[in-house]
Amino acid sequence: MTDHVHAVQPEPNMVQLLTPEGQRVEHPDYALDITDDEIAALYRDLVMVRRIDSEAIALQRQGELGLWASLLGQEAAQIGAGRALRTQDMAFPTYREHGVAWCRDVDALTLLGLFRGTNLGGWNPNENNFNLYTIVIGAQTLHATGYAMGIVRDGAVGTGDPERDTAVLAFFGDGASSQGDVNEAFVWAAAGNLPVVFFCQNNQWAISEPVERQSRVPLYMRSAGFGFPGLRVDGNDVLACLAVTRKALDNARAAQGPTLIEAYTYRMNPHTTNDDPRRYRLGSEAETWKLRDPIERVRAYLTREARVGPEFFASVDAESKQLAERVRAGCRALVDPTPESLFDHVHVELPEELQVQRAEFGEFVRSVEEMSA
Amino acid sequence: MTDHVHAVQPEPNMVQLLTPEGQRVEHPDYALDITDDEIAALYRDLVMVRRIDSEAIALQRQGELGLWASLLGQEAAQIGAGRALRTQDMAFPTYREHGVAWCRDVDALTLLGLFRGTNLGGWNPNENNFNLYTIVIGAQTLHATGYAMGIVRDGAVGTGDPERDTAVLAFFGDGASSQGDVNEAFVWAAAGNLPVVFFCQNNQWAISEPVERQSRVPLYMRSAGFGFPGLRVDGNDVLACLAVTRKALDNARAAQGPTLIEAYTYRMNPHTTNDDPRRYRLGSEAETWKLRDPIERVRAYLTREARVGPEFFASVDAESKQLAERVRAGCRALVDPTPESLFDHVHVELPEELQVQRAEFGEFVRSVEEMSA
Amino acid sequence: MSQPGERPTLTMAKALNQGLRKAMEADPKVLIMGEDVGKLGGVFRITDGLQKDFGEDRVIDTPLAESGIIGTAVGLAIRGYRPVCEIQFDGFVFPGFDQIVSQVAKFHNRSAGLMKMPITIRIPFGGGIGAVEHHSESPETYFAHTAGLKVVSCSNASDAYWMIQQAVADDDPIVFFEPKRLYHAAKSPIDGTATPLYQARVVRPGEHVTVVGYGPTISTVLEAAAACAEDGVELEVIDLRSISPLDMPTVVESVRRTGRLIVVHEAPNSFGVGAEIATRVQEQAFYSLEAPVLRVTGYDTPYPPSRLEHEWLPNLDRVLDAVDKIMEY
Amino acid sequence: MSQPGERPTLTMAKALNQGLRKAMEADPKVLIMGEDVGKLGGVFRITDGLQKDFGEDRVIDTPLAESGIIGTAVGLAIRGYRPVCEIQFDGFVFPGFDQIVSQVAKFHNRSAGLMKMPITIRIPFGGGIGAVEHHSESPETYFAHTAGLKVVSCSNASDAYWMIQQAVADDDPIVFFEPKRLYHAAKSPIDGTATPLYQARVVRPGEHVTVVGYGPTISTVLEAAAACAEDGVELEVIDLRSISPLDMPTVVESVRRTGRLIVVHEAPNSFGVGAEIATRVQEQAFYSLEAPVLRVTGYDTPYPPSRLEHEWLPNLDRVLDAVDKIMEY
Ligand SMILES: Cc1ncc(C[n+]2csc(CCOP(=O)(O)OP(=O)(O)O)c2C)c(N)n1
Ligand SMILES: Cc1ncc(C[n+]2csc(CCOP(=O)(O)OP(=O)(O)O)c2C)c(N)n1
Ligand SMILES: [Mg+2]
Ligand SMILES: [Mg+2]
Repeated sequence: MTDHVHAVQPEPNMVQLLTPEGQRVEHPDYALDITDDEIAALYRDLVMVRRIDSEAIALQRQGELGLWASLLGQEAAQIGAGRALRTQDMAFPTYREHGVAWCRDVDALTLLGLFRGTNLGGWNPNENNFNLYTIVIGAQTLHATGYAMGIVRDGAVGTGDPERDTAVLAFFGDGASSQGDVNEAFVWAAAGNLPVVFFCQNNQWAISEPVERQSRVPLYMRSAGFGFPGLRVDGNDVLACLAVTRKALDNARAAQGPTLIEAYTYRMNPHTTNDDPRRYRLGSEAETWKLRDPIERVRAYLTREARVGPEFFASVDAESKQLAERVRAGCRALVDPTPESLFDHVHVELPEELQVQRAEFGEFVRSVEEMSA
Repeated sequence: MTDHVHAVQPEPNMVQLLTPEGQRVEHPDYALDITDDEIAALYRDLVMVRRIDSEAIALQRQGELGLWASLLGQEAAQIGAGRALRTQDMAFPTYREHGVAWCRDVDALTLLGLFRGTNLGGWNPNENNFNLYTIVIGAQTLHATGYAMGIVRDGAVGTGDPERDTAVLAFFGDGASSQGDVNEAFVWAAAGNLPVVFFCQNNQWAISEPVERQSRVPLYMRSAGFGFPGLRVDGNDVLACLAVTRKALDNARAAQGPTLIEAYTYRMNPHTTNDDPRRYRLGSEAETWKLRDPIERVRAYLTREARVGPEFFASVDAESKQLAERVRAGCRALVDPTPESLFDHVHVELPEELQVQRAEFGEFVRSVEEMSA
Repeated sequence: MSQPGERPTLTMAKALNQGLRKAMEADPKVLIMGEDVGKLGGVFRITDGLQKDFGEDRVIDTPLAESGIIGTAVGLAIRGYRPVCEIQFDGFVFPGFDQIVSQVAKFHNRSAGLMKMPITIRIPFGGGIGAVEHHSESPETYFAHTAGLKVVSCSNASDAYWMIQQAVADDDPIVFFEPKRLYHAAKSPIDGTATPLYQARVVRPGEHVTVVGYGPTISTVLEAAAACAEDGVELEVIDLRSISPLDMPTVVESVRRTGRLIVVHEAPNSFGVGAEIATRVQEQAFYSLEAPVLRVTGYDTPYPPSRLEHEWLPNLDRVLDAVDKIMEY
Repeated sequence: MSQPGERPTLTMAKALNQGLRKAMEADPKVLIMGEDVGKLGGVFRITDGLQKDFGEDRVIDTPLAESGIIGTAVGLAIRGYRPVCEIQFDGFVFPGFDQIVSQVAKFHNRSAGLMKMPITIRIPFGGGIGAVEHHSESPETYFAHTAGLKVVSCSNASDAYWMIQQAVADDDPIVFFEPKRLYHAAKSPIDGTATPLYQARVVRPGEHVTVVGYGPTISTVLEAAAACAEDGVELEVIDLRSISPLDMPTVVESVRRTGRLIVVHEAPNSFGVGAEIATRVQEQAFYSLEAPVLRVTGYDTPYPPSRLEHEWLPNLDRVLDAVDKIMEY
């Protein structure tokens, strides 16, 4: 068992706008102009994505999903970042950004195919401006950077037209910060002054490895040496995450170049449903982080400061239950792909030799079916 | 033709101990305790490696070498760094560190095989603690870092024993700073607090691309975000290069961890003998840099300040001419490998199937020889 | 041969674990490095307990970057170490590909034999475990086509135990493919002695068709052999064990008797291991072949979503189908 | 067919340059990106003048990192662009290998066909130019074995001109191998029309032995054919042009007539392109083969120092030797 204890005390310069106790605090650089109704909407987001998450875990336990990567504890980081996006902006997730998917109106059921094994993602990245989940650690940060190069070439940056100017939000984890690809993305983004915001959810762990295995200094410091600003935000504070991401995306759209945001948060669950964290971390760590729960503080604020009544919370709960039911039923209803589909979309145009392979395969499948019929 | 002009003004915080005019200046952090005799020895080094270089270029023109990567303009960076090494230290060069090879007592003729095409390097990295030249940009920085991991595991760091404590010096270029491998090396070095010094010769160009294509901030700044110090040194000042590298290596040996040194210099010649820099840079740039020649300033110092007489310079010249002759003759005498050697050292133990391939090849070679005999 | 009862029985995972332990005990220069190999013991627990017993200096939880893992292993080898690198899943070896093909594979040659690269790169590979994308690939051909590398794969616990020790002790760089879906399958006995590492093994004799496989496909092929035997068709099953170098004498000797050859692997069909074996066999036993060499392999598509993987993989039905086809010649 | 005299004649380098220019003119979404492709026009001058005429936004001097080049190309493709990436030399594609095999090759499939990846990756390849290590590799098999990629190679200026345009216009990702030692060889005429990209071409008819090659080996094979013809042996020479997919009908039709097949490539022998062609031919034309398929290829060693490269490469003598051998059956 680990004898390692995380320095969970927030950095003194970590941006926070809502304390774990639910109190609004001001930050000189990140004023957030937000109504209580909007905060209530964020609360709803947080609850809904946590519900999707817990439902997916349950579905995995029941054998309906092969795997699930839980976002528990990281809801605020994802909703804050996701709600900072404008329609035309593009997001590049890892495999854990179910909360960002929610903000992009990507239906939870769309996400499940990958984890159920009925497809490999299978959505159109350009439909909701939400890229496919990317499992190869770090690879998507370069895609995001290239997309930002395209934005520049389209003249969709720095025009001052809020409908036109476009930015990219690239997600990655603390572990990913060690990958060559992520650092190359920093090189490109800086050299090209590209409209891309790198959003690192430092959830303290890369499977079993604590962030100290990757870096001995806070990750937000990484970008300065590449020539663009970095900052650390309380990743469990949805308001702070919204504020800093909004500002960074604004800067990007205004042709001010990239920003690195380190959202300091915690992976409350195992890495995935396959993982057993008892082998490498103390349960007490999660206990400490529970006190910083991203939802509780918003609820506390809404109750105490905004005087939101129990009906609101009840209605959100009810809605989340409905969602859960829909996810549950919808997951079970996801159709298995047909054997013939194996050869679909290998290429835009299937070469002759693969047409032959497909035909032979089809014949074989039919012959086996006949045999067993 | 480029309209781009380099900001060749040294950074205000660039370490310099000998001005282009040959005047010693002090630096608060980098005192250098050095005798005039030692400076004269450095002068000899500089002249000798420049001579090797110009001889190799001539040999390439005469068709004796397939290629040469000239170090012209970078002699001070390489001799300063190379002379900071202790015997037990290990150096990991790119393909341009002929000056470092000199300091490691690797004979110039040993280097030529690779460029003549008689071998692929073919020396033992552990014989002179000088790794094989590495052409794949950046790859050697990881080798250096791994070697430093080995030093730590051997307990050869931080013991205080000057014969035992060991450090690694990893060379790379400004262009290489963009490669994933180099940044991963920084990650490893920092996370492991490894005894490795990264020595970046920023010669302003990666073939045709100015350093601004790679980074919009000075390269020495890169390391801070990984958690270790970086500094810029006048790469044309052999005393400064010696002083900063010595200190960085001392720190490394004393278990103080890695340092990044950016030696600010200039590639006076084409990238290699294959290159035509007129396509991408102004000749005037080199003219400016000529005023900062790494050898002239040492000569000026020795003449004016150390009162070294013309006999010394004449003797160095004579020695360099002898060396040149030896290189010239030695290069031509380098034996071509025999066809049979194709299968040597593919593996430590040649598998049977390759023994068969070798035998068939041998038979074929003999049959062709007989035919043409 | 000793009685099975006398021999210890292990899962393949445990056999690898014990083999690695032996290798570490045998040579203090042996290091294990990779993502999550330390405290966690690897996502498949292959290195379970080793960090505890050998310390963090010898069982190293590295930063998350495969090029870094291989590249630093090269440096460690230059310093005299003998690194065993774990790649967490097959699909994640590619960020380290450059260091493997341009450095690990070539270093000994570039140094004119003056420097050895005794690096073992362990890769859990193959499909059938219901995983998400990039977790079921079979990239062995990339390495087999790379001069300077040796490529081996174990198909059972006993080989796993012995081969990993042989690989670590070998002075050449070796890519070691472990069929992950067999890691935690039934225990099986560990032989008392090792077979030479680069030698194939006839795991079932037969006279009608030679079937060659390695790693995860051997169990399927043996199933097929049992089924065929009921119909009077005797398959001779050869476990290659080494993919590069190839033990062609064993394969050719068999084909000379049977006149028929089927090669089975999970990697995509085209430009795969099957092609190399087919080509060498038709070169070396041209007049013995009574039918073309057939291949039963993954299709030339990306590895499919897991709900389709059993259709895609060389399963029992597909092997039997190939036997039917080849017997028709 | 128009008279040779009427057709423009170009070096392969210039043909590629003009083909790329046409492609850029045809579609404003076409971008060129790579190391030194802009101001310098590439180390081989293939993109000479293009940045000047199309601007720095369309001809991009990238930072020095191949994974970055390919990875950002993927992002540009998602944004609707059509990137043409130059890898400076064959041996430097490997840092970008992960992005190629796990992203470029699979993206269309992973998106269920909803996203195209019209990326062309140009790689100067092959040896014979007296270069230092890593500058003479033939890595085509790695890509041919990767489902989702198409792999082509031109052997002459006319194909270079047309094929590069076809590749850029193709909606699938294509790895485009250019035989660098022919870049600045003698000029040759440019055909008035293009051959379909994935179609092989019989470049010399013959009745005795079919010899298949691609890219740099075609000229050697044609030399061999001329030499053999003097001895009365007629080689039928096929330029594959496309390595994946393979135009097997053209090859098999030829082998059915000749009964003999030799495959020639510079890449190492084992697990190479020759193996795949041999295997398919013996599958598809088993009873037509009068001799085993033979291979004339690079040896299974790292690419040698340049003083030995002509021994290592499939040179004229080696092809002739194989013809002698195959005629003995
Ligand atoms: C290139 C690559 N190597 C290894 C893996 C296996 N792997 C999956 S997730 C993971 C840890 C990622 O940690 P982090 O970046 O912090 O993201 P988190 O999972 O914590 O969100 C690893 C090693 C992978 N997916 N890709
Ligand atoms: C991985 C890789 N990509 C491309 C090249 C081709 N190449 C050789 S040298 C060079 C430029 C290197 O620039 P820099 O790092 O500044 O070193 P310098 O040559 O200036 O010393 C390039 C692109 C290579 N050798 N390796
Ligand atoms: Mg993490
Ligand atoms: Mg440079």
